[in-house]
Amino acid sequence: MIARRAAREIRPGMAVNLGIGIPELVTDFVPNDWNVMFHSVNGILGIGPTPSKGHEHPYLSSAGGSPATLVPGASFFDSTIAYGMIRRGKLDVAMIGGLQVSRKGHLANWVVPGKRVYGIGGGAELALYAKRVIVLMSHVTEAGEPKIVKECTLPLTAKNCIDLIITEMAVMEVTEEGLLLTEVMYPYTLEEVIGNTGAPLYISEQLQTVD
Amino acid sequence: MIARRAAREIRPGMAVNLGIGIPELVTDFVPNDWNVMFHSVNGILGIGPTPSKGHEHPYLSSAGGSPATLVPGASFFDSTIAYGMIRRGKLDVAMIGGLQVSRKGHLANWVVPGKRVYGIGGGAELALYAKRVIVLMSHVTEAGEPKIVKECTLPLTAKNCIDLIITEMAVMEVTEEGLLLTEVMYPYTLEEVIGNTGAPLYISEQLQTVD
Amino acid sequence: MNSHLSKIVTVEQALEAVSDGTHLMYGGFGGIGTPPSLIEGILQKRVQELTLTGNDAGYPDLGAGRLISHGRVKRLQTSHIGSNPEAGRQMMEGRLDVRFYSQGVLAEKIRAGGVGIAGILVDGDLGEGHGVGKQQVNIAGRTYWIEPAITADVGIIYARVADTFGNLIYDKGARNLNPLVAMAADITIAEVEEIVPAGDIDPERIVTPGIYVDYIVKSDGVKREWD
Amino acid sequence: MNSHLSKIVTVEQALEAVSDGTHLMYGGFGGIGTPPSLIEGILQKRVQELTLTGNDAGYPDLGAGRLISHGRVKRLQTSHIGSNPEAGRQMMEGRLDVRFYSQGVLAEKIRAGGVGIAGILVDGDLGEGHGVGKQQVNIAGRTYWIEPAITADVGIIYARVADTFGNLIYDKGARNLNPLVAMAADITIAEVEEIVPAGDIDPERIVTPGIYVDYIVKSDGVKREWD
Repeated sequence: MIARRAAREIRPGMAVNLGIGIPELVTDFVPNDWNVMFHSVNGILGIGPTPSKGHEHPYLSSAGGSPATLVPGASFFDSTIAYGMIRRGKLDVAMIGGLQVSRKGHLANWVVPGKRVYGIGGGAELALYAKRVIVLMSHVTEAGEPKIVKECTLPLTAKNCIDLIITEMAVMEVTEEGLLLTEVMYPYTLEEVIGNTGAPLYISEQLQTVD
Repeated sequence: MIARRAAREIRPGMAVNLGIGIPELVTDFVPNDWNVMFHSVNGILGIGPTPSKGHEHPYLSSAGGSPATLVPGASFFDSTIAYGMIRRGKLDVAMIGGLQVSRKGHLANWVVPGKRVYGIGGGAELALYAKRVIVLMSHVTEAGEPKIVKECTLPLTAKNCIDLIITEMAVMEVTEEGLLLTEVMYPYTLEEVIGNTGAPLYISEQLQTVD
Repeated sequence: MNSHLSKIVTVEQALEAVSDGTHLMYGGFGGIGTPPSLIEGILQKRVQELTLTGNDAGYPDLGAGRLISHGRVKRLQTSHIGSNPEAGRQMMEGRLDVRFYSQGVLAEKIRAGGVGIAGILVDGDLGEGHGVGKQQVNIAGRTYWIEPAITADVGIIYARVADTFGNLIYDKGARNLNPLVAMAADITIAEVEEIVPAGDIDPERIVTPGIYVDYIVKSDGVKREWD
Repeated sequence: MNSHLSKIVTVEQALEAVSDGTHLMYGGFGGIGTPPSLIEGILQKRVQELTLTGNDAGYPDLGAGRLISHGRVKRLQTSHIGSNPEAGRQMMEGRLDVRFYSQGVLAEKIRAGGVGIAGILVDGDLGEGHGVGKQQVNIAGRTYWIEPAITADVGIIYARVADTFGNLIYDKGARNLNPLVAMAADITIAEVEEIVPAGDIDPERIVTPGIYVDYIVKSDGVKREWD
């Protein structure tokens, strides 16, 4: 599962931003005693676990609107500081969703094909300025088309911004030379990963099969 | 006295910045129940009367370092907000000291003649952006030279910034046409004021003699 | 005269400065922290052709989105309208002129207006299409775009507590753009849950100094049906 | 591993990143709010040729002025040095390179560095001689100067309370540039009067989020004699 694998990229004490969608699920796989500070662009650092029913506060939520709690050490701040932290490089990891990622680490995740343009939100700033940017997404579209491509055909969110791609099939690092396949996820095979990827993959000498 | 006359330019509820020197004395002539909010560029809005001996707090002072108190409704903020209030035009009146003022309302108050250049501090921002800027100063230098002049010879703090000049001798408005003399302070005479002023004065039809 | 107390007014009195064509700036993020009673009051005034500036278009029935879905808005400066399909429809039909900015850039542009600086320099990498028609500058070999400051005629904000001078403290994630809008608007109206005497809020914990607040209205907390 | 607790260190540990030539940024206004134990610690390290950025030059025996009067500073970016005659003397003798900025502009330049924007546009009327060698831009018929952001290697700040994560609240007029320096420095060291467990400060009243604070030292509050 993508979120569980993604959680392994987080270390104790890190500051982490989780985008809307699959990334939101990552919290469930991070131990509380790691003191990870989850950041939310609506002006919160220190988002805790989802509250139990009846304990939601209407103004305490993730940027996506899901009810939230706080951990000790949490703080509130305005939108300039929420993004100031990002641009100043204070976030160790940002995990974001993706529609397309190129072999150069370009990201497209803001214009859904066939839908209208609804504005880029804060995606570009997160993608450009977090120390490490990890895309969590399905390996192919609903139509079965590769989302990992030579060149993005959708409008770009940001260029050269992605460090790691995690899908249900594989884990790939973005390197100077291109995409380095480091893990194949059970039950998928190396052939299936290559066949469903639209860009050349270099195979790591330490390639792992993970379940 | 300059400070007492200057206090008459303040109205209830105004936000006022008082510079170092003569302007600091103005507080003594403003009734407490006017709810005037005195602003200080070290990050305080709502400076109150000078504390009695033994009740000073080391971190509660005016920008010039004089011990201060707070009035109800006071707040603390960082330096960007202290100056943000000024540049956004939230100060109704700034009272500042002056070395020279020209008939066009140019102000020179940062380079003391014969002394070294020590930096402009925050004087230019106050002079340029307060809604109304009033200079409080002695009418002539210690050597007896006029401080109100046709053209400033000292380096300027800001141009076209002064609205009113108050000295121990007179009150003058800066108008499109030049300096308009509106008040002569007892015991000085009209002739003495004109004789000690280095710029032409228009005499107001409502010229008052004040004691 | 006690100018402090005079800031507390009714919604109708506070909204006197809002008329056809007003540039209205609002706090809120996904509708959270947008003042509900003031939005309702503006709807009831039936003003037209507003220009709006805020983080997002809210929802069709929540936040500033209500003004859009009732057809009162001509122009919108925001970071996204994804949560308000009605805004997307009006944009496609050419009835709503939308200008998009990256979210953090928009917040800084509003703050720049609020502190009286003319603009900021933004990294040239920030997204596609952001540079259209904008001035560029070069510093130390890198290209930046100039993003002018934004101010507005009227700002409507939401806070948890105001004192009678207008000092404000906010409520969790409902802070977002509210302190920035408070500074950037020529006239700022704060809708609050509670009003206390000046001096009752610890000066150290005030987020927005009262000098930025022109009117205070008590929130009725109810989002009434309309039309 | 508990990364929160590991932020609390001795003055000596905190100052490991300060060496000859370091660009050091400091909070404080007229010496109020400049961390005394850290200044003392830097003096004791006997580092040379520092670049300093801060509001003013303090006094010869107070605040960052102590570093100047002990001859440890090569360059200074500030708004005035009037309260430190020793700084003026070194400047006139060509031993101290001083660059002056208007006070509010300097604060905004530091904040710009702190929030990761490249610079700000400043009103062309702001004082004489400010435009020397600077880029200009024209917006709507007015001329503005480009003022690049300032960051620094190490920032030293003073606060009243820190929690173990580094969240800070300040003390009256000792706030001034401290929250800005906290954001603008690559490594930020906070000297505080009191340290409490994370969670003990109300999240609404935190001024500087702990993410900006790398090291916390307990102030010994004593300005020891030196040399």
